[in-house]
Amino acid sequence: MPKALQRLFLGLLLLLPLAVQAADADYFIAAKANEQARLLQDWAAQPDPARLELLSSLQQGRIAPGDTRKLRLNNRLRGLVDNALASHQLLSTDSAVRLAAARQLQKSAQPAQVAFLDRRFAGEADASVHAALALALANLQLVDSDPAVRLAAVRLLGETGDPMARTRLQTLLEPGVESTASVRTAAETSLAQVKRKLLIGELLGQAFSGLSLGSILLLAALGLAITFGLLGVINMAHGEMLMLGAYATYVVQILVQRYAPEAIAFYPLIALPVAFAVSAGVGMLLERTVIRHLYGRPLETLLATWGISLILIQTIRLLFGAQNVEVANPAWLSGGIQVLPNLVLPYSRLVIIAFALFVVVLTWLLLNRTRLGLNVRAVTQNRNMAACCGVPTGRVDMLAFGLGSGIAGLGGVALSQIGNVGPDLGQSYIIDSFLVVVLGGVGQLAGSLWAAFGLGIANKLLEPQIGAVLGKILILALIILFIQKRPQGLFALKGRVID
Amino acid sequence: MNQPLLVTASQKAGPRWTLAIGAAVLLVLLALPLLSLLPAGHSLQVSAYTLTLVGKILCYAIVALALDLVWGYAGLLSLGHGLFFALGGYAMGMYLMREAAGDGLPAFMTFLSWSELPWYWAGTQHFAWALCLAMLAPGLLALVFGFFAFRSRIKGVYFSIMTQALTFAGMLLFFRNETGFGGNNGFTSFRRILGFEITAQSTRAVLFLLTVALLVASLYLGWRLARSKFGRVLTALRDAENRLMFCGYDPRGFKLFVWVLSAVLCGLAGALYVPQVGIINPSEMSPTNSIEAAVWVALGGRGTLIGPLLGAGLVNGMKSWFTVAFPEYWLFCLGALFILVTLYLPRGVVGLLKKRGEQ
Amino acid sequence: MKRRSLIKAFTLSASIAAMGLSWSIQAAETIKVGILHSLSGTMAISETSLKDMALMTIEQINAKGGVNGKLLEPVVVDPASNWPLFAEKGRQLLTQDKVAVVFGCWTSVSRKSVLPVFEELNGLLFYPVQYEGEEMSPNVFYTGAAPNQQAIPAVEYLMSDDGGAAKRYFLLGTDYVYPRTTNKILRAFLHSKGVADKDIEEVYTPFGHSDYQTIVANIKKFSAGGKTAVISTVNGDSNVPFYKELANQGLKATDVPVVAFSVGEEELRGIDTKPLVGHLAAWNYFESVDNPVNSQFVADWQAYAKAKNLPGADKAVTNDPMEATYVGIHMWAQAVEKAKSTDVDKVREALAGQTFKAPSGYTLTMDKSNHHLHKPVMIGEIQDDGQFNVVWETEQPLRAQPWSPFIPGNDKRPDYAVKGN
Amino acid sequence: MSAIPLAPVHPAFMLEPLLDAGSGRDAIGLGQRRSEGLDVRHGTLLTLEDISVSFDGFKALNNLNLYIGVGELRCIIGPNGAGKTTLMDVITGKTRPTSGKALFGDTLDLTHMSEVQIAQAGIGRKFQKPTVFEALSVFENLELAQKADKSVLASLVARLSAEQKDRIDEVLQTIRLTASAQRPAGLLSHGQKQFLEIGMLLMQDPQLLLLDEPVAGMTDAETEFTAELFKRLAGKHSLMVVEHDMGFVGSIADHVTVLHQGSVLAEGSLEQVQADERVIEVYLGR
Repeated sequence: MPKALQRLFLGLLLLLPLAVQAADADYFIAAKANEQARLLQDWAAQPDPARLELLSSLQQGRIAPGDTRKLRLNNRLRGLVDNALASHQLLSTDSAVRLAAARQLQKSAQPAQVAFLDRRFAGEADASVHAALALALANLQLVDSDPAVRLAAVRLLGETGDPMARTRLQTLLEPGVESTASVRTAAETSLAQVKRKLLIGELLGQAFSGLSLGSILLLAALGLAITFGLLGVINMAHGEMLMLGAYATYVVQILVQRYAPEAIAFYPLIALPVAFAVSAGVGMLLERTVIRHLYGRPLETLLATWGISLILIQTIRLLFGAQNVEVANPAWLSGGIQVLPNLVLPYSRLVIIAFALFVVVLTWLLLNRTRLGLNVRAVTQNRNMAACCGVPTGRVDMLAFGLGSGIAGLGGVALSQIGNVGPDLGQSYIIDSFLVVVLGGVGQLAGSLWAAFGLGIANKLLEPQIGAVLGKILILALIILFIQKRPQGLFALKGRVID
Repeated sequence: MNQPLLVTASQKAGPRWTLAIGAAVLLVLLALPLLSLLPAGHSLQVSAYTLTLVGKILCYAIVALALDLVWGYAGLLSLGHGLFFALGGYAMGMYLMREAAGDGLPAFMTFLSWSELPWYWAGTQHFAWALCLAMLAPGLLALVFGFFAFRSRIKGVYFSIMTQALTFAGMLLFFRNETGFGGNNGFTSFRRILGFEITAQSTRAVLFLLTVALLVASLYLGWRLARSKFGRVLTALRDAENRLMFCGYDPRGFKLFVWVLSAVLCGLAGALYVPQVGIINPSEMSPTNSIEAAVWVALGGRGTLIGPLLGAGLVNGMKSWFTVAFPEYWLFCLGALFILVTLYLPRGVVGLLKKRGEQ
Repeated sequence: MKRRSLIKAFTLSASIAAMGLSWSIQAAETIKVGILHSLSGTMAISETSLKDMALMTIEQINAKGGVNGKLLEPVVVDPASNWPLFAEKGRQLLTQDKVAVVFGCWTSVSRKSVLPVFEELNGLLFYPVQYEGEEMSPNVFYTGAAPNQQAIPAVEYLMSDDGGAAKRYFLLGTDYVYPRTTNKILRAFLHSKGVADKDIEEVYTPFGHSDYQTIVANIKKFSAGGKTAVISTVNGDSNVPFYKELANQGLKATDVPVVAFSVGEEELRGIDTKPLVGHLAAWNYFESVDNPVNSQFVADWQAYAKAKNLPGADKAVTNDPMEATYVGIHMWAQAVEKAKSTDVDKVREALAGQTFKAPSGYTLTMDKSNHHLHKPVMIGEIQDDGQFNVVWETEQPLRAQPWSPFIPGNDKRPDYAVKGN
Repeated sequence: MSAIPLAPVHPAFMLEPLLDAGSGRDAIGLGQRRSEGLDVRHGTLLTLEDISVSFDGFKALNNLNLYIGVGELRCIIGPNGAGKTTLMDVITGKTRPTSGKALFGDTLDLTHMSEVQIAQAGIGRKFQKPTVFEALSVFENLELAQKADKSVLASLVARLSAEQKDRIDEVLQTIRLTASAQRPAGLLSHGQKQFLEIGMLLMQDPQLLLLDEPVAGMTDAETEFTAELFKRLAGKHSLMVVEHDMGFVGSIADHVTVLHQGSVLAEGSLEQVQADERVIEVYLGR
């Protein structure tokens, strides 16, 4: 049918929506679940623009904006609503909307919709939407009576890297399903194509999750690389510094919600300086009150800091309760980008990877390009000498420890975005952190960097093969063996022996 | 100046005193089980609760002593002694499970629907073998780990962290149900040991006496070591390993010996611990427990033989009391204790006593 | 500086001493009641609220004049998530404090640790958490769900059209006994419903596992093979990272619904639930259940939380184990009234067939023989407000099958409580 | 002071000798090797040829050649960083030479022996900074150093025989520490520690003594006495003394080697060396 006529037709339809819709709505509410399901399927098969508003508000879980009647949906109905809405949106004049709708239909389209889709496909002007619709149709056409159509459909599916396509083709290839030889062979080749595409997606996925885990380990360990690596304090309370950072994030989130709801999207950014300040503050306090008395007695710092961690944990427990607290991802940190049909990169993880690298660079600059850094290195290499040169060792120690703790706090902010925030948060990271630092070579920032990513990727490569539990055990064993070979870690410093 | 030898310690605090106190304590410990046999309601009757509690603490005391041998004398802080302890416990636990299960499989295996026992359970129905296992398993593990560690001269913090990783790995391994040790639940609900009701008062008394015996034996052993040239070599090793090597001693042998010895002691302690407490499971291997053990030693006083015993007693006594009196706050006390001890009692309670003795 | 920290220490100990006193001031004629929940360590996250719930219930009973004219005196101890300590504390409650009954334990291992003690000393324990079954001790009353009162109905729902008519099942759990046994039972059940092994995937993660990237990726892969549902027995802490990963990788409940057996209102407090709407949980009680008893129950709890200003009191929630604790204590009190004594054997007898009008909206019955409650099963959908919306429930309470018929050999088990199994 | 050793992470750890990578080759040495029958037919006790050591590119020793005869007393001098201590490290097996050959006697290849084996073979070393076992008494220090079976098992059952005790007393006499025999070594003065360490060397009774700045921090009297002592030792032992104190060197040395930038600059009697242009330039002429 020519475009002009079609538009006119649409216009006419749009004139009488309200009545229709109200009726539909009431009918829908009244109906039983099964009836509702049938309704939605019918609507999906014969879309009517008048229902657009109803369906979109159903998707929101409402009957209509402002309508307070209770609406009980379950997953099945939600799925059907999405599907019906999509086929309605195909009527939209906005090509972007149509594209999205077509994509949805690729997943959910039912045989009953074939006729409708065919019509839209024929009438579709926009190239990308056209392609998307072709695919949506192809999924359904696999069972078409006409071998030619099936053949085309199979060929088309071969183009996609869609996991669904794979199963569809596999079912097609099952004995007794597809009789026509040509279609079978085509299906086999398509299946091979699809599998290859999927494999790529999987490998990339593994690599990414390895990187992501690495970045998390790095953030967790970085603070320790300073307090332990440079100051030689076996800081068992390091994990609690992470925990404080996470709780700081939580508090900031609450406050922003209460006093500046419009800025809620950016609360993590606000949390960063706060978390740093809190952890650094606590760190410096501890350094002044306890740790400074223990320099040169590393194993004693272990015990003292362990005590500190116990106290911090219990304090948090009494203040915020033993339960986890809710830290929500802001919109820009939730969801992810669909790189391939079977590969989604969550924004939160992407951001965390970037953030981790940023913090590393920052730390490196601080240690190697600033006066403080110079002093820190001086003090850690030869305390007395530094003191003689007029370096205020006490203050430097305090600042260095503060810096380490503060960085841990930053790590806490990141962790709060992917994990749970509870009093025991720190405990679960402490051992990994130590391993990263030791493996990287104590006092070696670069070492920690490599160690963290190395561990992360190794972990993720092992997990699919032998499972998470054995994987972790194996990693630990490997580390122990590695340390045997290179007791100083990846980055060793050689030098003349002094006695 | 830390004098490692019990002898010198007692020299300063007055040998008569220490001996007298020691004897008194020993007498009490021997009396407890006997009193526990008195009819219930008797004014002097010692309740099973007290007996098991003290028995548990004694087992911990042995661990503390074992840890002190490697830390206090050889300067190797192990954060993995919980592993050896648990291994010993599991060995004994295997026997007790077999005893409880009779001819059938242990309960947890039946509802994982396993048809026969894994190979490493072989022979565990014999008490003797279980006992050997309780020493062999930790001993061998320590031997292998120690051999590599000392060969590449891992020491100080590195050693501590490696041992921590080791026990952590062990914990994860035993959490797995496929590993065949009851997973997270571990072993519980034991019935009989060598045919005796495990809950019978008399059995408890005997187990208790055995624990006391092991404690005394390991004390004597430690004392002999400390007196021997071996003990002096260890101290030398701790303070100047280089010098010792240039004197022609091979530190590795010495370290390895004391390391394995300590592990075996832990294993035995574990084996005695399980029947008294009635459960063994992977959480015994959690790094936390091992660190706590280090705290017992630090609190009591490193490099002395009585110190660790005092430490273990004090901390666990406190724990048992605090957790009832004011549950929410006992972690604070424990934490504060760690800090205060390291800050003000670098030589532990014994150090304090010694000071008294000197004045 | 030394002085300062000493002062700190002193003030601390002073306040502690004050705490200590509060226990000793008690009514003369009282019945001691033990409360055995971890207040520190890893399990504190779940167990502290049960302790508070128990205290509240006891307070209410005392307000009504106590039991048999005597006030109840709670004795709270902290086994600190340390399993041997559970046994020690249990023994202490029974022998030192001479309590008439103990309410406590969360994990199966803690229950198994105290069990021998209770059987030896013929004590009485009320266990309020859903568990894997395979146990029935005369000294324990199980007020939580057995597998057939939670897991199996949940799967039946998933199979139904409303549940999405799932064809493939991804059994995800933390690696310990509860998930293993439950999944074992479920697998057998699925087989009986004609689901083939290739359509069942069973995956376990270590305790405190926090990186679910690989697993979620696998779920997606698996779900491409047909309508899939995930049955999660992931334990407490690991749920947040799991759900966050689900949301971020764009796996919606409409595509792959997740039904969880250990996620309740309390756990949801720690999660931003907006992305989780539609995911399911199976319990015997939800805070959102709409009936007078429950609204009273919830109101009381919120009032109590405020009054005692418990942490997070402003959004205090109730959940299934809390309800089970509440029911358990009341049933025990009723039984004591009936038996006119706190003697364990008399109370045990009196408890058989005891009924109580529970917040779940049903009148729950303690089974005559098997020491388990008859419980209704409800499937709730997560709402964006952190509550559940009940989408399905059984017509009437189900009798528990602690010895699941789906585990070989159980048919020979007796259906009444006997020591030592 | 703290009872536990400074753990490697402490500042010094970077140079912590015991974390030396390449030194884990040999198996646990529970057994013993004695220095009896050391083959010195050609009269040279120590042979170093073309020894080079480099740390990440920096050459600490550079094709160094050095021969020490039986019973000789050799002084090594040289400006700081000339490689004196590294030389000692190489001889005692603490540092592995990058290239070159190091023989003890005519047969024992030092480059393939561990510190312990070398020490047992009969090379004793005194460190620049006196290191003694501070927690042990002076007497116990000497006892540990004493030449005896040093295996684990032996030391478990070891008892001091009468003559061993006498030997210890004798040495206590020589190093003038009889009075403080029972004091913890940690409480000794710097000079006393120096002597104690020398005393420990004597107890070890090695064929070759390496002494790194033995008289640093000694009074003139003590220095004089030390000189006497060394002269007495020379003959039945060979000594290699690294020293800055020219006076001391003059008082003992018959033969002096000058190191510069990791290789031998000059060798000969002190007079010859002091006359040598290059030496004056690099060293004395400052």
